[in-house]
Amino acid sequence: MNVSGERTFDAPRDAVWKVLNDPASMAKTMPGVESFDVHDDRRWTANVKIPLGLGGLKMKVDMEKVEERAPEHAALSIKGKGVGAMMSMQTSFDLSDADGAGTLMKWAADVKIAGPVGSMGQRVIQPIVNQQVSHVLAALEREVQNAAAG
Amino acid sequence: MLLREVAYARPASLAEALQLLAADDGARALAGGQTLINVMKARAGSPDTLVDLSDLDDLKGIELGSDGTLEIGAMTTYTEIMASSEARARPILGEVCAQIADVQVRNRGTIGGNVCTNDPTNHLPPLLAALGAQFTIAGGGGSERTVSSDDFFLGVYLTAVNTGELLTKITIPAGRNDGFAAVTLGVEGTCIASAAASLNGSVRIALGCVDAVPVVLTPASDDADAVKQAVRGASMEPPSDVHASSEYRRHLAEVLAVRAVDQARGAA
Amino acid sequence: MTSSTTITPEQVAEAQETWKGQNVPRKEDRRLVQGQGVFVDDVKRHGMGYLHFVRSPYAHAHITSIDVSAAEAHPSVYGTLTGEEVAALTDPFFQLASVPGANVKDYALAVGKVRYVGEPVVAVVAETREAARDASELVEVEFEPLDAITDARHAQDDGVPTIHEDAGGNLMWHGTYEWGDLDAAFAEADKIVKIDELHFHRFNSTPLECDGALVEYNRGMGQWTITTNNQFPGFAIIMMGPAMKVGLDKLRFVTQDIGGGFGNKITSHPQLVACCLLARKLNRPVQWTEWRTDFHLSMSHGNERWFHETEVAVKNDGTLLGFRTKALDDAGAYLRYEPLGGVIWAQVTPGMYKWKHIRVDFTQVATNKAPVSPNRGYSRMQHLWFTERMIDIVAHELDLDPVEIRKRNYVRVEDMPYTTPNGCVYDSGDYARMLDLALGLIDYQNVAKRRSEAATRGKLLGVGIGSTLDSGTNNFAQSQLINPELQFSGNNEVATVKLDIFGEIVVTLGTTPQGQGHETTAAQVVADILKCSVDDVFVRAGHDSYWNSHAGFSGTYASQFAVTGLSAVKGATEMLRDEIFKLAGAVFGGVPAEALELADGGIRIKESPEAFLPFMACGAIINANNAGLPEDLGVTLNCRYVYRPPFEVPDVEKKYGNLTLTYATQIHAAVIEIDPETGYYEIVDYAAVDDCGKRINPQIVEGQVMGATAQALGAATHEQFVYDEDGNLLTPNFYDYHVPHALDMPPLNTGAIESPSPFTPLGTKGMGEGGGAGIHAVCSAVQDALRNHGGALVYDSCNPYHRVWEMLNDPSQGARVEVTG
Amino acid sequence: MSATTERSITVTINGTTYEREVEARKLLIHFVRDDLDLTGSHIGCDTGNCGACSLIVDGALVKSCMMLAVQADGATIESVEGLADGDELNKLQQAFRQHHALQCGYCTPGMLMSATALLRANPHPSDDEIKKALQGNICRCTGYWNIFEAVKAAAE
Repeated sequence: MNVSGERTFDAPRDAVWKVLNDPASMAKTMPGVESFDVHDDRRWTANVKIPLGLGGLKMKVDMEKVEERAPEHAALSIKGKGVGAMMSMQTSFDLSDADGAGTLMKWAADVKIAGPVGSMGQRVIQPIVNQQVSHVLAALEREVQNAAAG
Repeated sequence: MLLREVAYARPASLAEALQLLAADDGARALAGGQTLINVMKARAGSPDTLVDLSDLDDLKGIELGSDGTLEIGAMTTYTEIMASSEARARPILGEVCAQIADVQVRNRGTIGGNVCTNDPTNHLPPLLAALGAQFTIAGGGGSERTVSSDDFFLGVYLTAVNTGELLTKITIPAGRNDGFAAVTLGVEGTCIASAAASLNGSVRIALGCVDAVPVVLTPASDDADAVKQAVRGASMEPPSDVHASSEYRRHLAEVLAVRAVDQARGAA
Repeated sequence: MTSSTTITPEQVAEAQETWKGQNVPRKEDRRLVQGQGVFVDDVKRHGMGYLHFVRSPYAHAHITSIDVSAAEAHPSVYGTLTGEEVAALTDPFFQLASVPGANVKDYALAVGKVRYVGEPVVAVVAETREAARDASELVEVEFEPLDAITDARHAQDDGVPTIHEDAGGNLMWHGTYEWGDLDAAFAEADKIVKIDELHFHRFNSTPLECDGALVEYNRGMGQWTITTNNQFPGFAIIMMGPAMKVGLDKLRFVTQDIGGGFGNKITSHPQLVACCLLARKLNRPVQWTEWRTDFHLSMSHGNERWFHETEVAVKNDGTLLGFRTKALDDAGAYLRYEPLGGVIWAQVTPGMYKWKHIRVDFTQVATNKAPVSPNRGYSRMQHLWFTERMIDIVAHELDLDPVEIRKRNYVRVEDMPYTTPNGCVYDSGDYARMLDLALGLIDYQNVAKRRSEAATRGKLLGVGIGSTLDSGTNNFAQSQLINPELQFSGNNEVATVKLDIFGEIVVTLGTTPQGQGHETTAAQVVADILKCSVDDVFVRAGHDSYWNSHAGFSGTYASQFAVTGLSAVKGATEMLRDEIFKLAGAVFGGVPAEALELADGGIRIKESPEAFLPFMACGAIINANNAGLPEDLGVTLNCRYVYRPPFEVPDVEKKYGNLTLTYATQIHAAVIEIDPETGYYEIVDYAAVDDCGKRINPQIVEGQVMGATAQALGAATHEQFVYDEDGNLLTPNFYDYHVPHALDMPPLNTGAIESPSPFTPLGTKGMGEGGGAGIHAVCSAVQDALRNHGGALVYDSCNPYHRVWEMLNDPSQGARVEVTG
Repeated sequence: MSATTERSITVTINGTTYEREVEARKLLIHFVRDDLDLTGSHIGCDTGNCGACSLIVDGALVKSCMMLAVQADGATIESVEGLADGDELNKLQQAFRQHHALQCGYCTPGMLMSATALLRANPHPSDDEIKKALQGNICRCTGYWNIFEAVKAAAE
């Protein structure tokens, strides 16, 4: 499943870049993070519990930064493994100066879900993915604002 | 089949149920179980504890107020709604409940479970959204709050009912001019797209299967062009699956919205 | 109420003095309506362990490591089995294919690599079902995912991943079939209709009971008892024995009631081997229940097939001269029964039509999807759908009447028996008469009026015809057309009929019925021969290979029981009858057989009926009171008969020869109404006319017709195994794989004629697989309804609402067709 | 009251009362088939679609794969094994046999329970009511037509 979009942040590009490249800041954007380990500047692991109303889905999520061109492009490879699901996601962020002020972020993600959760059907999974993505983006915006303010 | 290990409790009172739910954030309410148990069979979701609400008589039953307002307990089954003379005050309720799944599921499935699940293919979220229903949620310490349908549905399997809370009843204002239309997988099967309409005073339409929550529209008139315009204006991106492309769902939403409105008008 | 039956006049006129031909209520039903059937999952053994498979979440991946230690440490776990162990203990399954498919290595569990989502990787056995599944979640498997191939059309592209490295690519089998003179036919044609691509979709019959087994190992004897619902034990053991390196008698197969098969329960041998290995390893009975999602993910999908670059040579008057096409078949990840699908279709090469010049270039490839295996109408359904599509597309393009073009080209009653261009012999039938009967049942003469009436309601009405042949009783020599090295030919089935010590008539079959009523129809045949009541005949339920009443091809599959099974029953019962005559002759003191007759559950002297020897006495004399009988009497009252149909090995070079013994016929006609706003459609009228020769039990035959029709309507409208590009199955359960429910059923009219087969002992023909006609009829009806609304030509065998809507909105979504000449 | 992963339950099935210790996670159908050896009711899917496990629990037709055994504590249950009077098939069972309303017989127990519930509530159902009452039971063999006929015949 491919999802993509654009978002303009009312913050300079460096501020956005900093958030995107700071595991601790990124962790705050992810839904249901319960714990978090940074292995090195490219790899980190989170234990998340994605809040589904019928019982949260626990996953161990490994993230690896696979591409980086500061302060304009980053790509992450994310692999999640839970007992109900396997998730893999390739995602990329491209930053540029927005018309006027602020930073334009173009993002794209290719999400793959397998296992029993995958069998629940696209009618359920697509809206869930879309919704989680919008949560992440909203949280990202908050983090960027905090970073810019801080 | 074959669920993960789970603890089970069957409280005798609402207060006890709320306590159990508050005590463990892995606890989930078990209403009719016609979705939750399936999800647990797939092990796609695994609550730690199930709090079975079946002994909570406070959550059952249908009351018709003198002003025509219906109060339906969250644990009322579809079969009970279909059979209820009170519920006939809003005939669309029984008509739509009769289209849900099959006899067996209707005998156990509840109105509260249907809306709290909020699976995009469920019938009642769009219907109750169109009818302008209010949802009463009980929390710890005897607290109670009421939210509108616009605030109730938050996502797939997610509603305003938080951990440690329970939906207790659904309040539906008086009215008769309602419609519901769906294209389903087989006759009366799972909804591929659905629309509900209510023309009681204003025009209120809710579309199902096109987003994580019912998409509510309030066109200025019930004229077909205005309805279609409103659907188009909603700029939805419905999910694609094996039964329908995003484009087809968007198209069906338009057609079904008009049909639901037509039915509502005819129901006068 | 919603179904009615039309019976032809001669059938009513025929005197009903026999059990055969009557609607005898089924013997099986008494236990089944009381919940007393014994299905595989009902069987329990002391100390048995429950098996759960850890399945691949990936369509294509290397297995880099497997760690079962946590699962083994689970307190309820008895043990596990991995692919590595399987590879050490067994040989790969024997492959039917010639090279390159012959090089595929297929084991009971994935070895080194997984090739489809749902493939069993590890088996875990535990004390309870729940614990087995819990522990399976503790198995750690590391995968290194690979790109997946899910579209057969790209399986041979440059640079695509190879699914089976041993096969050197994704091509599994290729063969060219050509008969007649194509160049001459195309030169003679007035018109050539070219169809770019047609697609027959992937689905199966989804029997309500999934697969399963209870396997016990007798260590002292080195022998397994496999209580299962596999429907073709004869095939399973020749796959399993060599792989497990044991003699076939070490694999005892037992079945009783089977909850539907439809061909889908033929290829469970890999899972059965896993059960056998674990029963031996753990020294306890091992029970395996396949759940619905497991079944959808991993078991027996029907063959998906494309037809490319089709060209039809036709005269202006609609006379069909010939066709050529390139068929591309998607076998899925392993060849479990394949590539037999590459030849089975040739049983019905010209469909029901007299075209003489045919070329089919057949290619089968592997993909990262569940393995295919036989499904009701196996491989012929795809080809017959294709022939019906060609007919309707030609009719549309040349503006010919779909009824007339069929009648002009049907093989005629006076042509029977008819030899097809590839040497098959159609035994009997009257297709044109059946078509008239079907059209009568849907009130075809008033279609124009109904079409306008529907239009006033905003509906598009369409009428469609589907004609099929249900070829039955395989000549297994056809396997030599796909691999000349194979040593299979002919066919056989066994029945044993005996008189027990107290005169009970006991019938033992080699078949594995799944609802076809074998106990009843076998009793009908026996009762007629022994002049007794069906109630006097006890037919054992199911199959047990230790009964010694089976042969190499025993089983229930491929429309053959009414021929192979009942002919064996007839043969064995006639032997028993002759022995009873011989015994009675001796007991009565040398009375010749001509002077004796069977009556009232015994045998008597015609002229002095008081000289009567009841069967009970016969049984007692032979079994328990036999002193003084003549030494050379030669009577055991336990008669085993092997029926062997008359077959020759075809000419392998020319791919010419008779591939099946009988050809039952079905003509279906459908009337549909489409809601053009949504593409939603309903079948408003439906007729299914069947001819399977002599019917032993017309009600059972009609039941098969109805059931096959329902399956076809499901397949035509909703049922499909759809994969995303990563190889995830999007319809893994009945939630998204919508099979017909009660409210989906249209009104049905059935009709029947009887054209007895001249080639079978009872005039019967195998039947039950003619449901494909329903798919053809719905496709044909959709195309008819769209005729004046964009004129899209139906391209796919499955037409859910969204596809109909897409074709209405954009006719180019239909088949791309060009007419030249 | 606290939540437990196991509890003792009492159910009465076809007139016989059973008391058993069960895991909370056990589905009612597994309890009936595996623990009580009443194997007449079947399992044909894992999503509550097929109805092969249909039972009448306290007078209401339910799918016993969508209910936990612990939820049936104290319930009175009817299953296919209780339909016949000894060896005497009831009217509905006879009608199924007479009208060839079953082939493999796997869906039949659930189908009979659904038809039983229908005829009890509505002794003279219309054709449409029969279809609607059987919507929750999948049959892959018969195409349902003969089942409709059998239910109709039993109602007459």
